Amino acid sequence: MTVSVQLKGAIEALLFVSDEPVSIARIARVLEKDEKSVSAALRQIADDYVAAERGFQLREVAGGWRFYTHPAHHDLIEQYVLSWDTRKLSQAALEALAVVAYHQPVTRQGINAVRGVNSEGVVSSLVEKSLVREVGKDRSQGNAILYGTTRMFLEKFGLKDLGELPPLEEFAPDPDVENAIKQRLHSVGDESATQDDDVEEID
Amino acid sequence: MTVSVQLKGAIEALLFVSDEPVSIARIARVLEKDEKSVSAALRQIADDYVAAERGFQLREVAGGWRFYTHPAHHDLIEQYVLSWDTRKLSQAALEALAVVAYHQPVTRQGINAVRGVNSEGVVSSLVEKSLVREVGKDRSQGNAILYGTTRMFLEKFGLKDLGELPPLEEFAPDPDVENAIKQRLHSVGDESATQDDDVEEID
Amino acid sequence: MSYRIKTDVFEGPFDLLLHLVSRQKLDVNAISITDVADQYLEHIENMRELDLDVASDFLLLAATLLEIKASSLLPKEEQYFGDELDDLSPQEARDLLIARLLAYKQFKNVAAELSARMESVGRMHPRQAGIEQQFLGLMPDYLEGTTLRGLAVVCADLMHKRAVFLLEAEHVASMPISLEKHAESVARTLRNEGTISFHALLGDDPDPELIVVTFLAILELYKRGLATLQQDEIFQDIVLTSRTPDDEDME
Repeated sequence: MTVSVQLKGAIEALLFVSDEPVSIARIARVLEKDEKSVSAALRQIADDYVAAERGFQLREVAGGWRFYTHPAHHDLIEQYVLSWDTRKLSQAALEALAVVAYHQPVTRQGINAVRGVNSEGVVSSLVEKSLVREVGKDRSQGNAILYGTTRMFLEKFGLKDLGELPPLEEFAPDPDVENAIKQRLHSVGDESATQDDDVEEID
Repeated sequence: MTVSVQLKGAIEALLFVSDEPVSIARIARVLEKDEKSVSAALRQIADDYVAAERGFQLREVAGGWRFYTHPAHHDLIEQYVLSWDTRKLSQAALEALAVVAYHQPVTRQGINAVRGVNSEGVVSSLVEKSLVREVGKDRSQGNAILYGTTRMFLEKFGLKDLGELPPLEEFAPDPDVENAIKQRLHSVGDESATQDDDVEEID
Repeated sequence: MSYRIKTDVFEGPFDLLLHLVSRQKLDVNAISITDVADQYLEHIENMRELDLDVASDFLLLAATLLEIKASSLLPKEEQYFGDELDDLSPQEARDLLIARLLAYKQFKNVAAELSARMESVGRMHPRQAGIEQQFLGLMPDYLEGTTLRGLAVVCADLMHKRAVFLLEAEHVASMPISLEKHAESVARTLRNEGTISFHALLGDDPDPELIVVTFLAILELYKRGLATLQQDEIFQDIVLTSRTPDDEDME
């Protein structure tokens, strides 16, 4: 599909002044073009930059397209601009975020259950960082608030949509770990099954 | 003069995240290059965009170099900007704005203290929207930036000056609520005081 | 005011339990609270100076272990919940714990992947320079619908919240609830009532300090053989039942 230089230029100009990903539908509407040609143009623009080894790139993320600098220049930019976005998430926040991402919509209770620890503070901080938001209430659980991920989450993690999350199955503990946990929690336990009578003994 | 693709990329990345013209001297300093090669690279980049009929350009203006959208697309951009939804301020942004309005000049730390949560992102977004600006530094707090409201803020609310803000006392919490809190705290104190007698009983 | 437990090392009881399991065999059925405490304290010593947050983690672990232990102890006590209560056998309790540890490990793994992703995406900086001066006038009015009075109300509300927070914080700092006194008061209530739930002990709208100290108190009573504990599911209410200690159980 040939794409006119004019169309590419127009799309570039629009994206240039946008501070969030812009959907193909939106661009098509503003330009009065069909989505197919817009989509083709976007891909060509992205390819142009790669071919010319530009310092910036066009990426599809969170349901739209947005300009980003090339990762090769990260160190440079980090010393040049004072950014507050580069703080890492804590391990606790990452765990809670992972539970929300894969189990959404999920209540705080649901997050707690997986992590085995109260996640209230962590969830609040994720909401404050706009990575997680309230998406509804669970009527069956006394109207507990249900949480889901935001568009900002998709952006920060470079996902086009939630379907791009790596499948959870891939992260199941490998059989060695599983066996180790089973054995170490079990082996003595099996023995102690016979000790049921003197459980009181231990304190 | 031949200019390396790497140097061009680095300059592009730097300018990409800047919203004001950047001087050749500054770029040279950040990249640890001599001004002559930086200048040559800038010109080449600008020429690249013209040759490829990109939707943006690199222009030298007073004070340095900056990215601009190509004037050919300005009607389109106007239309596009007009089509933006009125994005209302988030509750978090509104809170931070209220704190700045009434407590200015105030540091980020001060805003955090009143809101009880981290307000970094929110303050940055208010600065971006020209509702809040840096008004100085607090020497007693390690030169923390002090924030105040902008002229645009006054204009939006039709205020001549900050003295015209409605006095906060009008909105002070209901005295009943305050009494209830005091009482509750008081009674907890009493309770533990009466228990002083049987400290020895346990242990 | 939120109460948050976080340490540099462990992110809760499952994390800690995983760590302990990775080092040695753990007999869940015959869990020894004191043994785990010893191991944990040893770990803390090796780590750095004692940190309240870290100590809290131990409490959470103790709670998890107690839940399992209680489920193996309680069936011998009177079954006031009747037949509906589907008590877990020690074997089932172990299986449940293993399943939950494995599920937790899975999320710990995926969290690491997400972290790596976030870091690599973080190396690309989005353009947010915004529009040129000439278009600024066309920008939407972000303050549309916001009134000056609205702004004042927001600010007054915040200051009120802060005042309440400071009052409470002051109270916590100046008059901490003593564990001994509180444990005694819980013991007295329990003697009178026979059976009482953790939530009933806390009353309406308890502050975090009261929750923590009450929890410590019931652990203390359990340890002294003055109460038995039952919790059907993690995060569910804990039921305390008064127990007359045998002589040998007493100090």
